[in-house]
Amino acid sequence: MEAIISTFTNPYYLQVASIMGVYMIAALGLHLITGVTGQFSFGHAAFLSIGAYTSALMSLYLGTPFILNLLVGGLMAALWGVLLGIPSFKLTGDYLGITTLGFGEIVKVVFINMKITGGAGGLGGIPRETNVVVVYSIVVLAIWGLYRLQNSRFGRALLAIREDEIAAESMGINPLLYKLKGFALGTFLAGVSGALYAHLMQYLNPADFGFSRSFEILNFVVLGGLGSIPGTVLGTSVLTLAPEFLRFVREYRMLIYGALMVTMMIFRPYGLLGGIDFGKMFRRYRAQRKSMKDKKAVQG
Amino acid sequence: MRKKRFIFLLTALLAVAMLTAGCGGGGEEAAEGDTIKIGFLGGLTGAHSHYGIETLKGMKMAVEDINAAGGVLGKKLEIVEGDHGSNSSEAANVTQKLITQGVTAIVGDPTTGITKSAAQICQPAQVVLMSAGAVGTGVVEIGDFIYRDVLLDAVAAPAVTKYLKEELGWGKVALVTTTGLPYSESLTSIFKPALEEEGIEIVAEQSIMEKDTNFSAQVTELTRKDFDGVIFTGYYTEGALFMKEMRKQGLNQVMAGGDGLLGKELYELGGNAVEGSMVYAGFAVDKETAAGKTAEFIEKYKANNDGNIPDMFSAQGYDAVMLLADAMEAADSSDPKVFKDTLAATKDWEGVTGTITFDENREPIKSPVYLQEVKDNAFVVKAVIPIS
Amino acid sequence: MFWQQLVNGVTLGSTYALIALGYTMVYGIIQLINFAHGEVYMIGAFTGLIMVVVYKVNFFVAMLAAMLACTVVAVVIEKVAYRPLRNSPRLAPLISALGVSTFLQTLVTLIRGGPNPLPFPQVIQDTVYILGPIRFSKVQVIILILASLLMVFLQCTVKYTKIGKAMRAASEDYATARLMGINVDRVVSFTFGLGAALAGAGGVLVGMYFNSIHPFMGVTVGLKAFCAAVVGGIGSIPGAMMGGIFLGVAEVFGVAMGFDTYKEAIAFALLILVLLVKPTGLFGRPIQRKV
Amino acid sequence: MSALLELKGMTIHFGGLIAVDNFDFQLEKGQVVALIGPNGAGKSTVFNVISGIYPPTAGKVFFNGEDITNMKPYHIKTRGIARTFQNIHLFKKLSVLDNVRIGCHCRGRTGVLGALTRLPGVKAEEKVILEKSLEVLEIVGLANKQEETANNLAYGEQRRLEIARALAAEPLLLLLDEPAAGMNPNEKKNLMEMLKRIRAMGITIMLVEHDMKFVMSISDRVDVLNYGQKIASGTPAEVQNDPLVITAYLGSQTG
Repeated sequence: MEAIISTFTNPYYLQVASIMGVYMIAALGLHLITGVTGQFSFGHAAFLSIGAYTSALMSLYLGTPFILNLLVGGLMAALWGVLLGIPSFKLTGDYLGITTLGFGEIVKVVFINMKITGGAGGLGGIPRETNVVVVYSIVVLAIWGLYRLQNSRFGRALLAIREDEIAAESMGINPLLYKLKGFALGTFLAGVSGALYAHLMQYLNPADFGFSRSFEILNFVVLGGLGSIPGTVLGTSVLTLAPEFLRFVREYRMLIYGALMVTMMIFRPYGLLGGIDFGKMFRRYRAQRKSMKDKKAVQG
Repeated sequence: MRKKRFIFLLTALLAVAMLTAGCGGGGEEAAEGDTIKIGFLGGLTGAHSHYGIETLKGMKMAVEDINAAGGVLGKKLEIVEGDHGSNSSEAANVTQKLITQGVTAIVGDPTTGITKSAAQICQPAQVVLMSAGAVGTGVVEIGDFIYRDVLLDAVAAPAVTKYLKEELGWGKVALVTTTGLPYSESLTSIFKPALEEEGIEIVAEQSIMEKDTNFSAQVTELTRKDFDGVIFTGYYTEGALFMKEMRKQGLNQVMAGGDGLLGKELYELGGNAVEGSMVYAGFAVDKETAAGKTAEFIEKYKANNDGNIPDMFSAQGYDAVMLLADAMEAADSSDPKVFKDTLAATKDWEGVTGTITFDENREPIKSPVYLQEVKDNAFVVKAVIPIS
Repeated sequence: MFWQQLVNGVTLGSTYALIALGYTMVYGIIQLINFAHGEVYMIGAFTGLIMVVVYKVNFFVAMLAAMLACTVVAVVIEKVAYRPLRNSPRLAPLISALGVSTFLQTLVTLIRGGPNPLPFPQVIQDTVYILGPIRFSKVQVIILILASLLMVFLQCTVKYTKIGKAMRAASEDYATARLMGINVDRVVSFTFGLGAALAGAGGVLVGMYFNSIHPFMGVTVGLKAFCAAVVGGIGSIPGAMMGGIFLGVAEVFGVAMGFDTYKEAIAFALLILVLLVKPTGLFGRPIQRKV
Repeated sequence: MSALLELKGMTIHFGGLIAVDNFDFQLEKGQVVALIGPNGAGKSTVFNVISGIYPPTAGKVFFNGEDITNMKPYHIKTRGIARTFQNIHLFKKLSVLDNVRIGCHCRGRTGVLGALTRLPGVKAEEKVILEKSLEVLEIVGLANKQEETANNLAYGEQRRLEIARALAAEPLLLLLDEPAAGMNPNEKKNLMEMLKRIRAMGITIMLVEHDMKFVMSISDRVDVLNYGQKIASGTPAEVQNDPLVITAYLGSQTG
């Protein structure tokens, strides 16, 4: 018993769990953009940084409540998401991907050059407000919201765009508008995640939000199973924990990490949970049980 | 088909469970025993691993020396390594892990950014953090468990500027900064008022990027300016390549900069182009001037590293451990809450990177400063500048 | 001043162009952003260094060796990490490419013993020529000549050889090319190899020019070269060349105009601008929506 | 009484190629009209212009008296034109039911907030959509396959799903692009029955089709396109005997 309690109070585990949750929120945002709507975004970290800096500056200079800062951080990221999306969404696939990547790098350079964010020296002294409870409450909220979204008229429109944009358009869906809405929601989650990150790490540096971080989040989503919420959660968990467990292999760590990425893709090109539909499995299971019951009833 | 999927799912879940179980082994409390644990925080892998590797080398040498002489308070020192792969969010995890592993102090990280985020964790956990490289502002202000043993540019740079003006007659300089590198940006912000104070005019300001190799555009911009020398606030790699480009474009001025330039790579990469360029640091690496502990350290380092000279990271890593050990001895305790106060009281402490005194703000003051120039593929002391 | 900066820009741009060609050819055929291409370029530079330092060969032999080594590496990468994913979802080979990229960076760091730069020996006595207001270094001239020769060689290969025709056919319509009896696997391997050879040459040239190479040198250069390929119009060989030079010149003039602290953003800003105005790049063919 | 759909002087160029040249066309409410012609005659292109995927180079499209030229496909859809595609464009990885539900898109209003809150109005809307979807799946005979992934359907079933998806929005005009392609005679017979039922629902149908027997037995009128130009128009019997049409299909006897 004591061991269990100490596990839950061990600051190292709490720290790792918090970071994992923070990334999960960002990954869920990217899941909506790439997994559900099918739009490539290689600059997701930029939206994290926008949310992170916005909320951190609010905490430092305005002293506004944490919840408000989270919200505004998310909204600011969404605003920039829309501003980027309006001109960019006439591009598709890799072109859109590389545009978002470029946007991410530009945002990084702008933060390096900004005075109020402390430039390259970074922004420190941010109060520690984020804890495991806050993080996982938001994770649960985000998952709940995404499930509802995906199983609605709105979510189906996003899925339609992913599957076949021309057909979606012929079904009466305005692709640009829906892509923008999906992107705004996804970047909102990224912004909230960034705000949580800022109040967890208490220090921000533009260099932490470069393209390698964007690709890291993309990895979470793709390796877990593109388009699947359980997949995104699993992918984020495995990949944020992997470095902690691979620590014993020391300098070979990244070698193994890289090789794992390749092997994973070769053996599971749709990701760990790709192609597995839990909803469908559940419905089938229910139907099966029902028919069994019926059979029994008949026999009885 | 469906069975296969289930099996796969099961394996996936099992893998996660195993990983989580493995987690349990990670953070065992250190048994209060016969060793004192000191954590190392830095990148041994990733883009900034060079600094981390060098810091750890220095730390290991210090631990060897201490343990050979009987340890601290009768106990052996032990280094617990925490590699964060040059990734800041992992760095927070690693710091937290080191603390749960029962370290009394952490030495690291060589960069200001990660030091700041680690300091936010160490301060409330009441573990001493001794950064062996963070020179940016706002580090020790985080709390009274946070220290650094670097050469404080705020003190050294003005003294060196004065020397450049008075002894070398520099009146106009070009100032080159590595954008995105906190060390360089902070040093530039110190040099600017210092230059103004001495009446040295900054005729051109250029920015370069870390890991960039092509500086032709910036140098071409300098060709139309008239100046006596270059103040270069970045690291040795870019410094060497920048000077090479200057020679290619027919500029013959030398450069001067901080201890970020101190490394054999400066003349290995720069060759003739850096001949005469100047570097200031808290310790001298040449044979004639280096004495006592510094000379011993250099010799030992060279013996272990194919005759290469140590750079500031290894030297500061060595001193960091030594400083901590001496503070523990003086306090007669390995409890960070106790020995942090004796550490703060350190005065005229002789290390391999110079003589260190912590001032009332716990900032290190090192005196004197050695201005060294590159001569025939070696650093040679040009001037010894006392710091008042 | 203007002319000098132009020379600087064209030299820088021609190294981008050499790498951009690899991206553009591969993308043209299998629509894959080969993120490991920057690492192939890095391996080229290191091979060149080993040849010069350990085997003491002259510069041209070192360059040929680097080209050969890169070709082998790229063909192996393609076989191991991309070919099994030919029919997978679009992001799978991309993630695989990122994995390869991480793997190679770490591998070279391990072999080299750290990420910090190694000096590239001065293989060619670098003399400086002065022409009016412009200063050329001999290495600069060599880079320009070799880069142009390699691009002409490439253009001829693609235009006049049998395998070149197969490449063009495969890039026009992969499935039909396969039905027409073209061994597309061989074509893809050849394309990877050819692109890698150019990147390898680029690695040695850059190593020689700047005298410094390190295991992470391929990351930003690779990204910028990819930008160059997209700006020029992906799939277009002249586009990649022009795109590379365009970006090189733009970067240099950006710095000269005082945007030096924004240098890393210049390539990306241009990329976005070009894409918004002409979504398929400067030399790309317009896409017709297929219904 | 004005026509439901009217094309005036429609011309479409692709680069130098003239795909459709000065094409006039009228469609009355309740009619079934077929557009036929050899491969590459420009039939599908006409569909793509009506449904808004390509803008015409010249000419006008009127629907229900409204000028819909240059409107976006999603706006045209809301006016009451639904279509199927020649090379099936289903949402492949989604279930059959979801495919049809997406077809109902313009009949709903739920946005992000509605989806999150699931207020009674939203639930009611979902119920209507579900009922309508099941109804059209019943019509095309796919009601027992609603949970299946679209990709797993047989070819003929996929064609029928396309029709169901188009019907889900209760369109005024249904554009069918080669609905019988790839079907066996039995399936074609079923399809014909299905189209008759759809017509009975009061939906106007315009179709492009290759199978002459199929076209002749269902259409009120047949228009013939050749190289982008209308060469004949009339009842199936008239068109069948038109010498120009015979030449276009069989090639000129004299060369």
